[in-house]
Formats: sequence, structure tokens, C-alpha cells
Amino acid sequence: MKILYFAWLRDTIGTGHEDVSPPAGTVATVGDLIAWLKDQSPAHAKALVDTDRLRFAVNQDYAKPDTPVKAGDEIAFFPPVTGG
Amino acid sequence: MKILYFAWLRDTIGTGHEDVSPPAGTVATVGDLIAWLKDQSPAHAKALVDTDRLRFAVNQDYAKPDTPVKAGDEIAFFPPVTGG
Amino acid sequence: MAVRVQREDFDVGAEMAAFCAGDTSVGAVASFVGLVRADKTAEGSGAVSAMTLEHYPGMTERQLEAIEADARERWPLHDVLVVHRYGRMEPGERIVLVLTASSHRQAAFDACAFLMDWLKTKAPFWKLEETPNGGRWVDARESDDAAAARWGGDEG
Amino acid sequence: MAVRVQREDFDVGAEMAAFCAGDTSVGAVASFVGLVRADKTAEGSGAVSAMTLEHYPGMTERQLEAIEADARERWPLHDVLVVHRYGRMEPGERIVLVLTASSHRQAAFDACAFLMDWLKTKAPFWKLEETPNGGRWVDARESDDAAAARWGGDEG
Repeated sequence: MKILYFAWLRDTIGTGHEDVSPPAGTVATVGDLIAWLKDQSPAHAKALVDTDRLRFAVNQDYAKPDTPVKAGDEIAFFPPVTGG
Repeated sequence: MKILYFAWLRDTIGTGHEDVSPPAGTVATVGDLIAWLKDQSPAHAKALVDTDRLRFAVNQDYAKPDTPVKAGDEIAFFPPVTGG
Repeated sequence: MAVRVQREDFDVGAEMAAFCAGDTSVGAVASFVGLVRADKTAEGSGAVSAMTLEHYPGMTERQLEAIEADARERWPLHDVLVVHRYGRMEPGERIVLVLTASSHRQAAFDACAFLMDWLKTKAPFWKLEETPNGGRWVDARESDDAAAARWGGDEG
Repeated sequence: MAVRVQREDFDVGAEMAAFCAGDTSVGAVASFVGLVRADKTAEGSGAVSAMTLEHYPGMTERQLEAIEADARERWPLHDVLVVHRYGRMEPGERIVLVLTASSHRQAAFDACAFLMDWLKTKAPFWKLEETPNGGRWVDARESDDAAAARWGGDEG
């Protein structure tokens, strides 16, 4: 899976993208992925602690915690948007 | 008094402006002026017959039938506006 | 404060470039351009080949300035521009430009819509359409009165 | 159908001149330009000297196209243009342009406001302000969520 981070999430985690391969059977949804990522480092845990402040997209469409994810997907985490 | 007509009122009356001097004591308001003008010619009577279709201004401000008028005023008659 | 009534066309890009230039407290500029439509006639009397906008010189400027002053009382506007043409225009030509600038977008949008609604019902302009059946004075539309009424406080 | 995400500035006059040129059924063009405000910071951390707009390449275009398609379903629009910049911008610089064309002004106004409201809550852009106290990611505003919600049918 290709993971992308934007805005302050990228600053907190220290990278804008990473490729991850959770063990088979552990990650079926966005929610599973968040739980797994939080165990990868203290920075991940800090950035992803408050899901109310997070927005996520799977393959460039807005997603929810129960949205399915699979190998090869592009999954992005970012704060609420502030363009315009 | 300087009288101005616009749009189809001008077409109907046949002129865009005329100077009138109603006899002293006959015209104190816009309503009086309309009644007096309607007696001046059949074209005036036709153009001014339906006051619901008319708008009027005294010295370039919108006016009502009971708005006072006096010698020297500029009084305009026109249909509802259609600009923009 | 800027209201212009003119026969000649206007350049939207140039007007916008000059509009509140250098004022870095402006976050939002809304604009409206009204154009002559070829299909404007409502009575099935055929396509409009051109129209002539008549106005009441003096009163037109006076009313536009009053409408602009009213908009400035209702919304915190940094700048306002209203340009309205008169004379003969063909389909596709620009008739009117309204520009509003504010710190925030809602004020800019609302003021721009308000100015157009009130201009449509208060500014002394009249449209004469040229159709295959001859000239025809355009009737005022009830929908324009309704649009203006939603802002309340119509003292005209 | 036109959505552009670009680093460089845009020319409002040129965009508007090219916009639905020659379509004589268009009677109304509404536009909105959003600009960088020097006083944008809400937390009293001083004037904003510049801001950097980050975006999500690919998803940004995709979301803007979805928002545009939604506007076209809601209103009878002849044309729509959305141009949104990314990168570093100083106060007074243009950030975003929305143009809408319709036969009548209400559809053009409403669609333009709708596009801005939805863009503000759905298009993946993030503002980093440069202030005397350093960089600061701008927080999303509840008022923007409320503005978007008034249009209903938010499936994002």
C-alpha cells in the first residue's frame, strides 16, 4: 500500500509518503490501517491519535473508517481542507 | 414644469419632453399633474390611462401620486424599468 | 464609490485589475456580467437581433449611487464598481458589470447579487428589442421584483 | 468542463474573454476571485507575510471535477471554469477563480457560490501561513462547513 500524508500530518510523521505491507489478515479497512500505522512509531501514533481531526482518501476518493483497503491501494491521510 | 417621457410612453405621446404650465391652483401633486396631462391630447390620455403600469420621478427621485410638484420641477413618466 | 453609465463597452480584465489594487485586506472579489441574449424574447416573436437600452441621464447615475450606498451599509465592502451601458447592443455584447470586494466571500457574493437585483428594479433603463416583427419594449418581470424583495427594506 | 490546478497566476480578463465566447444564449456570467489577505490569521499571531498552498495532485483535480459535475446537475450552466493555484503566494495574490455562465443571473450566482463553498470543504488544499511567529497550518473553519451544508446532498 502507498500511504500519503499532507499538511501537519506530514510534518508530524516526518515524511509525505511511505510504502507499507501490513502482515496478511491484519488490515482490511482504513480503520485497521490506522490502528496498524499507530504502532509503527511514536510520530505515527501522535499524528493519527485523533481521528476526528483526520480525513482520509482511498485511491483519491474520500473514505470512511470502514472503507476496505487492499494491497496496491493509495491511501492518504490529511487534515480538513483549507483551500479557496 | 419640465416633463419627460421614456420608452413606450415617449412613443405613444410622440415626444420625449415638454414644458407645461398648468393654470395656478390646478396641479399640486403628481396625481393632479397626470389628470391635467390626460386632458391635453388623446395620446396623453392613452399613455397615462393605467397608472399601475406607470412609474414617476420628481427631480430624479421616485415619487408617488401624492408627491407634491411645483413650477420648475422636472417630472418624469416611464414604465417599470428593465435594465441590467 | 464608483458608478459609471456609458455607451462604450468595458474591459472586465482591466476593470478588475484596477479594482481595489494594492488593498491586501481584500480576500474576495465577486463579479457579475450581464450580456445580450439572442433568445431573450419571451413572446415567441423570433430571435432578438439587437437591443437598444434607453436610460434617464442624471436619474440613472443618482439611483445607481443610492443602490451602491445601500449595499455599503448592508455589507462590509472594501470597494464596489457598477458599470452600465446604454445604446444599441447586439447578442453577446456586455450590458452591465458589477464588482464587489470584501474580506470574506459571502459578503462579496451577497452584495453583488443585491446590486443586480436592485439595479434591475430601480435603475431607470429600458430595453427595446429588435425582432423580426419589429421593435418591442421589454416588459418588467415579476421574478425581478421578487428577487429584489427578498433583500427587504425597499424604499423605492 | 474545465478545471485547472496550477502554480502560476491566472489572468482574469483573458479567462473571462475566452469563457463561452460566441455563445449568444449566455445572459449572465458570475465570477469569484479569492485573494491572499495580509490580515488572515485569526489567532493574533501577527500579519501574514505569505502563505503556501499544498495540494494532493491527482485527487485535487478529481474532486474539483466532481464538484463541477455536481454544479452542472443542479443548475442549467452553459460553462464553468475553476482555476486554483498552489505554491507560495504573497498578500494580494490571486488564489482561486470560479466562473459560471447561464441564461439567467440567479443560476450563475448560485452555482458560483456553491462551487466556492464545496471547494472550500472538499478540494484537498491546505494553507500554511508564514507569520512573525513562524509557519502555521490554517485550521478549517466551521463557517465553511455550514456554508457548504446549506446546499444539501453532501456526499463527501
